[in-house]
Amino acid sequence: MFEGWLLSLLIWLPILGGAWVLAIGQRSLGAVRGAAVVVASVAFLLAVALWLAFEPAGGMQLMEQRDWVPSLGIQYYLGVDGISMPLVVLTAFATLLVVIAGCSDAIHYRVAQYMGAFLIMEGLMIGVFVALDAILFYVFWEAMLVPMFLLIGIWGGANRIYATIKFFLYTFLGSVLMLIAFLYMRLEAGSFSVLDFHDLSLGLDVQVPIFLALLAAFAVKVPMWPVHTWLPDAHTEAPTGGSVILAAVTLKMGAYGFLRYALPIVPEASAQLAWLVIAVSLIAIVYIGLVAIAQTDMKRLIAYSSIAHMGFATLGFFVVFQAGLGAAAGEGALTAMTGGYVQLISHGFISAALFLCVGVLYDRMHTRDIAAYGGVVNRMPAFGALFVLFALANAGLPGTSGFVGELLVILGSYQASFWYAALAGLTLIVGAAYSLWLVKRVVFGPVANEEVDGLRDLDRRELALLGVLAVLVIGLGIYPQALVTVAEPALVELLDDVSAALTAAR
Amino acid sequence: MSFETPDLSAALPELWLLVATCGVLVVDLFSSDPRRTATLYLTQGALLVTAVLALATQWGPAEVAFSGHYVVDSLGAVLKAVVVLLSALALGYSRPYLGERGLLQGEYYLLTLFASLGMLVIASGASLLTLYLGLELLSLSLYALVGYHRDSARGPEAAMKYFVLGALASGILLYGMSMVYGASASLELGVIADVAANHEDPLLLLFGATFMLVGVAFKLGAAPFHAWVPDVYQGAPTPVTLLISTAPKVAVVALFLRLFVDGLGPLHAELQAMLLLVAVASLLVGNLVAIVQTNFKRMLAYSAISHAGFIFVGFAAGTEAGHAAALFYTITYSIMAAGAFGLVTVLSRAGLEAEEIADLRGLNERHPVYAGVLLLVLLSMTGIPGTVGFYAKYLVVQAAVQAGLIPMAVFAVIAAVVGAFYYLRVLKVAYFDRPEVGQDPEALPTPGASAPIRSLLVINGVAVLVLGVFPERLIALCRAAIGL
Amino acid sequence: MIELSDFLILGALLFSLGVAGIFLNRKNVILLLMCIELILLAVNVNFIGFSAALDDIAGQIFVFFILTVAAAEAAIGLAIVVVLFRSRGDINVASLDAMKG
Amino acid sequence: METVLYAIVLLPLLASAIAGLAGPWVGRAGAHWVTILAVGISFGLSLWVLYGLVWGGLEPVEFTAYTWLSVGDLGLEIGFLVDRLTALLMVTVTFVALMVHIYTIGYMHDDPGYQRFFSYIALFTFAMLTLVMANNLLQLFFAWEAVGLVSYLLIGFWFTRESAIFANLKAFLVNRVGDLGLLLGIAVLAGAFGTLHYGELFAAVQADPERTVSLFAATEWRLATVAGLLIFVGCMGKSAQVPLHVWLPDSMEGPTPISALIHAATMVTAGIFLVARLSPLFEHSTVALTVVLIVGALTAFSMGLIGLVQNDIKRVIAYSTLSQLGYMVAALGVSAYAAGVFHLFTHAFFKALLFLAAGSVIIALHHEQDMRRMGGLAKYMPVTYATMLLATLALIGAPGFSGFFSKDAIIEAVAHTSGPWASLAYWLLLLGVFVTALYSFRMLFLVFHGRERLDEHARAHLHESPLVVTVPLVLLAVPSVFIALFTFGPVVMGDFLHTDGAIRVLAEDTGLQYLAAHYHGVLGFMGHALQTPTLYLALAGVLVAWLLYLGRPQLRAPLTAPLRPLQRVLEHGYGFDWLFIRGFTGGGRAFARLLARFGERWLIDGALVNGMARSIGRIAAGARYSQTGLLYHYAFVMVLGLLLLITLFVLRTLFA
Repeated sequence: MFEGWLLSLLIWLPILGGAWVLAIGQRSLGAVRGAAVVVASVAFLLAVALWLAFEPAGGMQLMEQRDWVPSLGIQYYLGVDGISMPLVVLTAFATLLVVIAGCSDAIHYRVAQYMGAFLIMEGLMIGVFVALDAILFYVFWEAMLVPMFLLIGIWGGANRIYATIKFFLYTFLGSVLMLIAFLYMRLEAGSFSVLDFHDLSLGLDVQVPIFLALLAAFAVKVPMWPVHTWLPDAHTEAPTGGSVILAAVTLKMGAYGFLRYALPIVPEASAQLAWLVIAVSLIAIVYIGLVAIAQTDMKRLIAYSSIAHMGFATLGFFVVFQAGLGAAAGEGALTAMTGGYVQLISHGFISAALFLCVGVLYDRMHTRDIAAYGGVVNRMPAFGALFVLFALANAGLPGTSGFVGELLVILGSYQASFWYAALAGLTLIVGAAYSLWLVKRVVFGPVANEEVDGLRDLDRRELALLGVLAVLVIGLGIYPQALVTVAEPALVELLDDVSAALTAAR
Repeated sequence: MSFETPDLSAALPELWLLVATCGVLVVDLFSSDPRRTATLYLTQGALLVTAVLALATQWGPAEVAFSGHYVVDSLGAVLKAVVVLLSALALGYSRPYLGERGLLQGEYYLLTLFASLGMLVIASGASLLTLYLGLELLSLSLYALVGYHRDSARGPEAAMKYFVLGALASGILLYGMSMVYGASASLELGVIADVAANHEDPLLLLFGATFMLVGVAFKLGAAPFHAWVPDVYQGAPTPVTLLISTAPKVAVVALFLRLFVDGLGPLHAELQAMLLLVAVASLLVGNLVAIVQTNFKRMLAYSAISHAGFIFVGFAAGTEAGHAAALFYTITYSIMAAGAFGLVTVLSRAGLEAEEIADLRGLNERHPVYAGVLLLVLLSMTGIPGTVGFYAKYLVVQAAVQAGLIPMAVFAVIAAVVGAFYYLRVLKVAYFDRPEVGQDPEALPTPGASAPIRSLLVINGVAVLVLGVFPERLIALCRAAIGL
Repeated sequence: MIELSDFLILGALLFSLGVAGIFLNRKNVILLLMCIELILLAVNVNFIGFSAALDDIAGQIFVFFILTVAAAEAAIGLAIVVVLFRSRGDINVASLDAMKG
Repeated sequence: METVLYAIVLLPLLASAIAGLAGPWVGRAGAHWVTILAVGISFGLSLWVLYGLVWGGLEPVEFTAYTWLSVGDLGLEIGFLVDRLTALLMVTVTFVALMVHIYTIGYMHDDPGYQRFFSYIALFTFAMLTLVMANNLLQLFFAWEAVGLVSYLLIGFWFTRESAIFANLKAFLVNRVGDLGLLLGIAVLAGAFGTLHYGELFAAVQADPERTVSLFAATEWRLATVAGLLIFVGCMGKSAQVPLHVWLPDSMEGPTPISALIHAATMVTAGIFLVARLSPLFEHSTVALTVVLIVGALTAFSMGLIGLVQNDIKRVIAYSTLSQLGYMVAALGVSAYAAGVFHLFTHAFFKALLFLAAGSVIIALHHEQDMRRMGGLAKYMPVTYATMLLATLALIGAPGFSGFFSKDAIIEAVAHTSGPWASLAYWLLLLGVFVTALYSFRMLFLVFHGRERLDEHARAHLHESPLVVTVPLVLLAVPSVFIALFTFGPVVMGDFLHTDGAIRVLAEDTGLQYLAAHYHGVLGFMGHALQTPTLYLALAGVLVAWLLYLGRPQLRAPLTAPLRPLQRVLEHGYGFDWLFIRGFTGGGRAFARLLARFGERWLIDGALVNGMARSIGRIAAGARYSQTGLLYHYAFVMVLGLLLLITLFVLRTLFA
């Protein structure tokens, strides 16, 4: 029943809605907010419809295929599978959150542009996840930079210009090489269809440069060590909504790229260079975790923790090559990959929640400096409780969504090497250290100063936003099967393809 | 020996434009309207009719006329239409600017028309002679236009530099032509192509080709023959800069295609290294030096150099796809450049040229629509998908990849990333910087031009977006023109 | 008998002189115009030499066009020199550096 | 049966949610009534289950409640396994929890976080029950972390106190070190056998006990050893074994009922339960068991010593807890699981009692915890004094008291185990008995006897605690004294824990088996005690304490003077705190700062990213100068370019 239009609508409704909001412009604040909320809500409802209509075992579905630039063989080709569908829903959800959060008085400068940018970005990001044509994917992938560039630059913090230009150039540099890889693959495959790319069997000598080009794009976006330094700056300087979208969705685009492009298209090179990705993932988990401890800025700390958590996702995706891929014993590969995938969604919730929490504080005190806080819970008990919950989820407490991915990745990577699991497991300590030390310094303790003394607790809107996230974080922690059921068939298929390709190559 | 009347209809667009130019000349002579309204509309009408004529009468398989000196083909038709339309666009932006500075005279339109005529001739040139004449007609008109604002401090200096260097480049080009003539015993490109294809030892031809390449690279503003570009872009009146950066580029691409594809095409393998060198040098110089510019026009000049580098990447690919890419790149670049310089034109007024980057400070706050145009145009120049600039770069890079020039492609895209920085810097000023508190609003650039011109600017900006989302027609046109 | 190579050597010499004149001269703009003429003449010599050697008339026709264009070019050039002089009061090449960098 | 089990587990959770989330609506009384009711029902049902298992002919129950996650073949489930071991712990947990709930009404009477407190402890009860009732390691880990979480929340209950929020962070992090070990152990087992279900795991281990895993490239380790050691690290964290014990003394920053419930009676014994539960695994690794024994014995002795120099009443009891946990762990190390679990069982009562009694003193003195400002309280607080005396006697192992049986069983079991490590452990444990008696009575004398060192204000308001406090004391005192009399025989010497396979011992000649073979009833065991040094060492400890703190206090100074260095070492807890705070935490933070500054800001961001941007900028600024503005330079550049192209062309022609 949704065949042929739902995905398009999910892309274009927010984009056109964003244009509409832009057109309303400065005339009425209420109209702008109302329109933005309506558009985001409708998009979210459509995403829910997508979830309901989705058939987990149905492979790629809801496809749409039209000519777009026929003389170049570029198609408007959409479809979702178990890997992309939850990410689409996450995107719509995160945007709705951000739009509602943006209805506060904290955002008062050029509200229409602010809302419009988010809505347009939502459409573009959904486009990234559902595009099945490499160039279409690339178009959404790059175009998404622009609204984010403006969001950080216009509504960001003190150092916003450095941060946003760094963000733009970093990601731009990463992705142009991917374009060249796509063009090369087009020559080999005869079309830009991702599904045709999957059927390619390239020689290893070609696969390695293609893999490296894709790695450059995706590693920057994820981001992986050592190309991660745009993220702390961008997260820190972005307005709250921007940080939420960056963390909840943008980073997932890189990880999604690995699943959709790197692993299935160049499996041999992925296998060959898995050690590299594993190594930098482990560095991300341990090194970045330590760096997070040393931060004095709340958003920076959370940003670094994001990098560390994304390290789990990439570890899970690439450890499969050493964790008995194709073998039946223990199925470490599937465990690790599922773990990495769950980590994506979970991190989307947790980091969004943490950034919203910091936003709540920032709106009141206009500083992100940890030292300026202390004893917040005395004046904001509800906030304190939720903040502690999210920090614990960030530390991977069982029963929250943060635990699921970490557990599965550790279990899976043990199959590759005990030491992978041990190093990854250090996050139990390091993650708890930076999360809870943050809580100790900000939330607990006696009231630190007069400003803290004057804080008021969450209003209804903030409470609702964080409450919904809390429910999701706990819900996914208690019933992760809801997500895994959807994603697993697609991941199994991916692993089967990869292992078949590897077998064929031998 | 019998005298044959040549079939003049082959040159219908040129003849029409010539006649119309003479008509404009006469009308302008007797017009006393200080706003030159009649001149403007006649000129624009003449140009539009030329475009229609070119497409209507000349699209189709190649036909040689005028004893082999003239060719009528689809490529020529497209080039002509594009060239005159871009000229018309440039004129469209120019009137208020000229009017406010007392420069609104018939000569301006006439010089533009003659330049357009020269470009038309280049587009159909099938012999060295025709191409030379077309090029000179174009160049001489442009020299005059650059120095058009006689009372400005920089105009004459720019004109002088342009003239001397341009003449030098013409000399080098001619010198090369003489060599080619000597090697092939003919001025006709078709004959030259045969000779080039069958020559045992093409030394002399190559020698000539090297010199001619310098001439073409100069006219396109490619490094290391770029030195005139920044000074001329900066010194010329903004509408003239707009003109120089648009239509003549297309004409020079035509010149290249005629000389180095129709004529010396068979020697491409030998010339490729030089083309690559020019491409690399242009990308380097353009992108690097643009970073440190503070004058918007000058920065755009350096960016033009880097775009010339991209066009040369397409040339270097040497395939039909590469040529189509270069053509598409040039056309779309012209649209973007028209938008950028058009914005400067619209924002400027007598006494405030609005050409410093700092003048754009807080543009989004004061005039979000114009800031939006600037955003689209600069993003397009950066090559961000969703704007037409992406497809321009895409086609060039694809051609390079297909031709096996993957390192070149990689270098080009990395250069594009470096280039992104200075475009972002301008956007930063326009979007992120706020106007200084207490600054006299009178001292800030304000869109002053009439409503139609402001709409033209918006349409120009939106065109960048629309062509970026639906590029198929234009791409197909360029490919068809090349014969793909 | 004058060989083709003699024409070419002469042409090359004249051409080099003209080009060198442009970048060695740091005084007067008029000199530049003369150097440009010299370059065009060098080309003419080449064309005539080739025309004679190849027994092809097209080269000589080309020369006529070059001469004509050269005249037009000189006219424009002088016009610019006049404008320049009017606006700055001198036509020194070395003082033409308001725009740089 | 399943419904009953669900009820046991979920009622406290429900109560916790009501008290916590609906706190403002149910009010203070509502909060305590609902939680007490829930925990009370849980206790009753647990008792019923235990009764059923022991006398009612119930078979051990095992079922899967719900599939948490299934990936491929790996099914991760939530399920229950209730056998006698579990039932014993369920009863212990719910009973102590119930007492603490009641006691809390009095203790926390004036606290603004009243509802929150009840919510937390009910949540704890839920988590602890989930832990002991789990039928697989994953659920155990869930609950393991959940109890850790509640512990974290409760230590930091008074979140405005710097010391409290320091202590809770420390507790959580140190526990996380242990959790890492446990998680890796779980990974090892899951990786090897593809399941975390106890029964399947044990069967798999049993089927191939010699299985190995390779940690380093070439060396192969026995799987049981690797998994056992890693899991034991988890046990060390939660059960506070040296060197991961550092969090427990600090955890006394929490309200006293918490110290009683979590940090003495139940949560900290989770490690003991874990090892006992995994006995079929540990039995396959002598190495792991030996490590367990040594760590336990070391903890038992060394932590007891520290108890001698503490002045804070709660810290004395905390170190005593550490020491007693050491005894339990040592028992596990000699395969005397039953003895270890039994000590856990008895210790839960008397240690909870000790804490609650101490809490009674503390509230009576308005939150004064320094024993140097107490003394002579016995006459003001007779019930507290009496119950505390009973608990202390149980602790030092006075014959007939519950602690006597459990501790003597451990010591005897170690004594009858052969091997050099066992001998060492035996001596440590033996000396520990003396130390235990010494610090216990030192505390008792300092608090309840001797000169009154109170300030006037405190004395004026001094009175016995209210009934909600004293009733739990009395109720706890009963089992502290008597519980072992009729349970010791079946549980430790009999095969109470063995018949249903809860605990499996492979060897045929363990110390405990020797004891069981020579066991002739409770009286016989007490009689036998007269022939062992244990009793006399305990007596000696009491005497010395009396001598130094009541009888001849003037002797204290000259006698302790030569021991001054030792005292300082003890006061600093052997430097573990220093090592953890300065060494690991400080070092870690310094290292983190170094990474952030050097690695991030200087190297990657500064040198690479911005460095590249800077060099591009510099090159650009330099390249700018080539554009001099002078015509002849421009022309020259053009000619150079021309020459360059010609050179290129010539080179090509020459070398083509």
